[in-house]
Amino acid sequence: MKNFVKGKIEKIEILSKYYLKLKVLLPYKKFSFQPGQFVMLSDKNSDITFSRPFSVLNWEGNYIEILIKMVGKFTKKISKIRENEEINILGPLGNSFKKEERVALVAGGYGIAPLYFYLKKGNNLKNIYIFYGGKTEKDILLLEALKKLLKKENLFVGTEDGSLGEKGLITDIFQKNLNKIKIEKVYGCGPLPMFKALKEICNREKLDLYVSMDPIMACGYGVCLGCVIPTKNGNICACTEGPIFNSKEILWDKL
Amino acid sequence: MKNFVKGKIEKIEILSKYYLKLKVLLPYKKFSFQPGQFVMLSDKNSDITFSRPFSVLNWEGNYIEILIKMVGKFTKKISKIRENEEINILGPLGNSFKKEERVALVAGGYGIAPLYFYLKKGNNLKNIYIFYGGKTEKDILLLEALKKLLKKENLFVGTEDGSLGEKGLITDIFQKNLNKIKIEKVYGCGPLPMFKALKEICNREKLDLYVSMDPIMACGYGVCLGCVIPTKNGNICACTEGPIFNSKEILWDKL
Amino acid sequence: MIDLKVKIGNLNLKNPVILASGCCGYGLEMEDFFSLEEVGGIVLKGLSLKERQGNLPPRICETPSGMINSIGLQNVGIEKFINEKLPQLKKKKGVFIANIFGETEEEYLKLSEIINEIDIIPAIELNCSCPNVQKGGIHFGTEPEILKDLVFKIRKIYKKDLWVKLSPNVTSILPLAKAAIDAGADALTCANTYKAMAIDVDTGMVKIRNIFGGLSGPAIRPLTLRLVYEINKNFKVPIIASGGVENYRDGLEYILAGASAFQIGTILFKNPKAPMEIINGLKKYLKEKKINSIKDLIGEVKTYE
Amino acid sequence: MIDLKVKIGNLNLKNPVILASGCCGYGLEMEDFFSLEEVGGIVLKGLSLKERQGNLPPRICETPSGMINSIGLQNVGIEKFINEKLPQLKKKKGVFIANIFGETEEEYLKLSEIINEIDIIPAIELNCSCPNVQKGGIHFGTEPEILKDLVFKIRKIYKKDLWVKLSPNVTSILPLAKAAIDAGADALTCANTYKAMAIDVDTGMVKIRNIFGGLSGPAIRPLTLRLVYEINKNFKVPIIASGGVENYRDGLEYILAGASAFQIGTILFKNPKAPMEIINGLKKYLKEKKINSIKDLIGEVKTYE
Ligand SMILES: Cc1cc2nc3c(=O)[nH]c(=O)nc-3n(C[C@H](O)[C@H](O)[C@H](O)COP(=O)(O)OP(=O)(O)OC[C@H]3O[C@@H](n4cnc5c(N)ncnc54)[C@H](O)[C@@H]3O)c2cc1C
Ligand SMILES: Cc1cc2nc3c(=O)[nH]c(=O)nc-3n(C[C@H](O)[C@H](O)[C@H](O)COP(=O)(O)OP(=O)(O)OC[C@H]3O[C@@H](n4cnc5c(N)ncnc54)[C@H](O)[C@@H]3O)c2cc1C
Ligand SMILES: Cc1cc2nc3c(=O)[nH]c(=O)nc-3n(C[C@H](O)[C@H](O)[C@H](O)COP(=O)(O)O)c2cc1C
Ligand SMILES: Cc1cc2nc3c(=O)[nH]c(=O)nc-3n(C[C@H](O)[C@H](O)[C@H](O)COP(=O)(O)O)c2cc1C
Ligand code: FES
Ligand code: FES
Repeated sequence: MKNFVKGKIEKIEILSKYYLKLKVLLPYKKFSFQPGQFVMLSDKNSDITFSRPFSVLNWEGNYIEILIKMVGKFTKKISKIRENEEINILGPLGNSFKKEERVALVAGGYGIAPLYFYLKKGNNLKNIYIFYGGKTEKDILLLEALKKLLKKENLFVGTEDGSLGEKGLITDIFQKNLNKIKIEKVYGCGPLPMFKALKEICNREKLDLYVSMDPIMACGYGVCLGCVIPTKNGNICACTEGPIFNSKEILWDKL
Repeated sequence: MKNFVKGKIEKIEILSKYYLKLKVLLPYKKFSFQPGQFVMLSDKNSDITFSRPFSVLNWEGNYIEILIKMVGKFTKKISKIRENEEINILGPLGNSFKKEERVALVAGGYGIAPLYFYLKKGNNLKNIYIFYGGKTEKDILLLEALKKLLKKENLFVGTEDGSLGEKGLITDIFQKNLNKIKIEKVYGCGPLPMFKALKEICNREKLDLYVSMDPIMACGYGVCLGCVIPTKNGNICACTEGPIFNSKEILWDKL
Repeated sequence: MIDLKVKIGNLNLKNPVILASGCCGYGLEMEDFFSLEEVGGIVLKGLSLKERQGNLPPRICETPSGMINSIGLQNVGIEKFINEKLPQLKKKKGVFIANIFGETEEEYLKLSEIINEIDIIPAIELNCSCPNVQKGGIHFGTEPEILKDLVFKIRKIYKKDLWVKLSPNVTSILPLAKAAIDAGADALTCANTYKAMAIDVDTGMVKIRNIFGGLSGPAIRPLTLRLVYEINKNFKVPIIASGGVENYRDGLEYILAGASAFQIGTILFKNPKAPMEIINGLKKYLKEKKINSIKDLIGEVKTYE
Repeated sequence: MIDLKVKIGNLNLKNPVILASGCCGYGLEMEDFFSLEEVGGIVLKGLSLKERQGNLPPRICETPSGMINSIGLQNVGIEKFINEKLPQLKKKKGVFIANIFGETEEEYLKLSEIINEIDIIPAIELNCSCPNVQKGGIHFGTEPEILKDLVFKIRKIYKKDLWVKLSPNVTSILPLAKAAIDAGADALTCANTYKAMAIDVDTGMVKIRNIFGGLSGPAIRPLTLRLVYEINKNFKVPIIASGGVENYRDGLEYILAGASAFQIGTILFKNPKAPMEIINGLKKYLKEKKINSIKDLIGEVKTYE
């Protein structure tokens, strides 16, 4: 059951030049979110045609948190929203990351959001590793929270300019450290170039890779057919049957 | 010389359910406003195509004040603007009310704005009378300020429901009191029905009537030709040759 | 009692708010937001004889007060529709209208024949105006003679109500409206989307893989409103307006211009509950204006003398 | 050095930013905001042989991301223009283009003859697409044969550059583009406004006294962009785009689609300094992308294979 409701902005926190975190109060408790699921947001003021998809960063009781990268029309305007103002929320939407014993999470940019939620909801994090990369230290968020959740050996951070963690692409760091960790699956969440590199590595290493895709979406609930991902089984809606796909199913060269 | 600049909101004051007052800081002093002149306002956030015309309520040094009735898209959104935010201002625009010794000002609704400014800038207010009307007391603004400027005998207030001042239409109140005052001209500023009644009275009493018209405007500086008033001399732009017209020139039945 | 009922051809609708084809799936997707019988009607996603995968992404992009889509008419095909969707629809109350398209006359005719037998579907909306598909589609909607021929042939086969959805991408819509009416259409849906494109200046790429797509949303409302007005001034046919309705006021513009009902499409993407808000808005408006029936407003726009 | 120069027919423009006819008066009105030589060109308010009072108000209304106008081509007429405006324009630097329209062929021809003698005006933009006037106007712009005939006759009289401004209210713009090119147009302006209407549901009145008007502003940009792209794919003529440009990115969309320059109209009403912002935006874009000349971008949009 999808709910379309007005949430109330409980808190808005500017995390860095590009990122902010919203805490939104839900009007009732019918909601239940799994890691990897997302919501569609819209508001009265920004003159948008499409509602906008955002992963759930955290859900507890009657509120959710959302991590937003300010990139365009809606995300820049939302930074001006005030506490107690209302925002339209549609959710929960999409499929989720299955719980696994031994899994590496590879996150780029706002891709950390669903993976953080995955860690948050996990109970045994011993064999769960996260590889978290960005261009500069400004793109690495929630580091303190991650450190609380994971042992040092399970947390790999990298930046392209070396301003935080190891210097380099996170996929290279992942590759380099593969021999140190024992995993069965890889969950990826980030930009397309990251996926393409990750896919090569996982193919080579015979690891199952699941990726969370982020096509442009208009509705989020399966009626516009704008969000399809070309797969071996045809064009499939990312909002209803995704956003998480088995990398092997995706026709990458048609994207 | 018209200036198109960014003004800074210095103060925003909600006066009643429908009215607010903006105090806007101008970036430099090249401006000079006469009573009756107006500015065009626009902002980045409200998705408007036209800029919006507003009379100058007050101008002193490097700031102007504007009285805004919240009626639609722009005026409702502007009520959410915050202090120190920027707003686009184009001005000064239009003609102005000539200084007269013996004149009655008849104001309805936000029509008080230019007439208040006229009083403010006048030096001898002895033979200047104001008739100020509205639907209810909520539509009567700046009463304290008016009382400071004018003697009691020169200030006539009326509301349709009688909640403030005399009960009745302000044009009827004007008519009724005409014998008590000695005037040569009438300046009117208000809605169309008020003008139509006023025009009848002034014709009958052989009084010169000047009215400030408020057609829909797009540009305010004479390029769109959207704001014309049909007159005996053809269709004339209210933004450049008005907004104040000699009532006799106007082809009222073509409006 | 406020009366929102309208009549389109032989169809009595509870209210004039109809969900537009391609914007509400097979109706079922809307059930989380309201019960399907609440709206006047639901036009199902365009159906073809065979299943279609549609175009490759990107298929949609946002534009000022609107959007461009080039879905390429992806749909499950009539067979799967009958086997998988219809049984579910049969369990619901609601007025379900089939939107059909073909790349050949035969396809249209076969589809009409099949749908004629589906008892819960009281009307077909003929999509002859979709600008997305290279073959077929576009031709039927811009040439009066071809359109007339097609509608005439379907009319002979199809016994229930036939709506013809016109293309707005023409110099004058009147000859096409006339063609459809002369051939026996019960109502006209006015209109489909406007051919458009957009470019991403950061990458230099077209924003829609197929280059062109159809513009919908509030941006087009003034354009489609003029078409509805013109058709109503010239013909007596019931008109179903479609283009840029976001709220009850937008819908009323169409009613006043001469439409008997209006569809809502793009707004559903941002606000799946828009239909309920619109219905309530209409009721409130009529109440305030002391008008008993929305029928009294159809075509009642006033002009200056 | 960033090079914004473009060439339209025989005209060399400083940059591709041109002020659109009917949106910048006789140019002089813009002088408070920038000096007139800063922009690529200024197309003056449409001129007719005789002075015209235009339509009665209301003449304009706002629509989602756009506006409708039905000014009715109010203008001072060619005589007053020459006596009152021209002497002032002569004192300014700047590229001034005359926009002309007539209700008969003779009117067009007489105007062209007169303007041919005005030395500071290097080009005429032929408005054959204005949807506002009942008589004339509309016909010239929608029938290829009539248009060809008109352009051909003007071409014989008028010795300087001739731009033909096309109407977008047609099934296909290509036959009209071809007609204008075949008859000797030096450039095409694509396009004028789209026929539209709006209704005030509170009063039940049409919002424009003339019922119909022309839609302009960002709402129409995706529509006109597709027309520019189509013309560029099919013909070699210089194209001047016109429709919904608000900022440099919108202008670049047109350049990438194949326009050599673009006009800005409606945005001037809200932001009279838009031309300067756009020119600066273009410079910054080229610098960041390390492109020397804006000419290198004309028609360079990339499509998916
Ligand atoms: C399932 C899913 C989960 C997402 N989760 C998050 C999240 O947790 N946090 C977050 O910040 N963002 C997330 N996104 C991306 C987010 O939806 C877009 O950044 C947002 O819609 C941009 O809106 P805008 O109006 O600010 O930008 P626009 O003005 O619409 O566009 C600005 C730029 O961003 C690009 N863009 C627009 N939409 C997307 C998109 N869906 N993906 C990638 N680029 C896009 C545009 O092409 C354009 O170049 C997610 C997307 C999906 C599909
Ligand atoms: C010279 C001049 C001076 C003005 N001075 C003031 C002033 O001092 N204070 C003030 O509050 N308002 C003033 N106005 C009116 C003001 O410009 C409009 O109320 C405003 O533009 C409405 O904008 P909106 O977006 O809120 O309303 P919209 O959403 O644009 O419209 C809401 C309703 O208001 C009507 N409307 C729109 N523009 C006008 C207009 N120009 N006149 C009358 N009705 C209109 C519309 O038809 C619609 O019914 C003045 C107008 C003019 C021409
Ligand atoms: C994503 C999308 C898909 C559409 N699919 C169809 C379709 O399959 N058949 C059809 O006749 N119209 C289709 N349309 C057109 C709509 O039914 C509607 O006529 C049009 O979008 C204008 O209305 P709107 O502005 O309310 O969206 C589609 C529109 C959109 C936006
Ligand atoms: C108020 C107004 C008046 C116009 N007058 C003319 C005109 O006289 N001649 C003409 O060819 N086009 C005229 N146009 C059309 C514009 O030149 C321009 O082509 C159109 O508005 C689209 O561009 P825009 O969206 O940038 O405004 C007018 C447009 C507006 C809005
Ligand atoms: S976003 Fe509309 S179908 Fe997926
Ligand atoms: S408002 Fe544009 S000419 Fe007066």
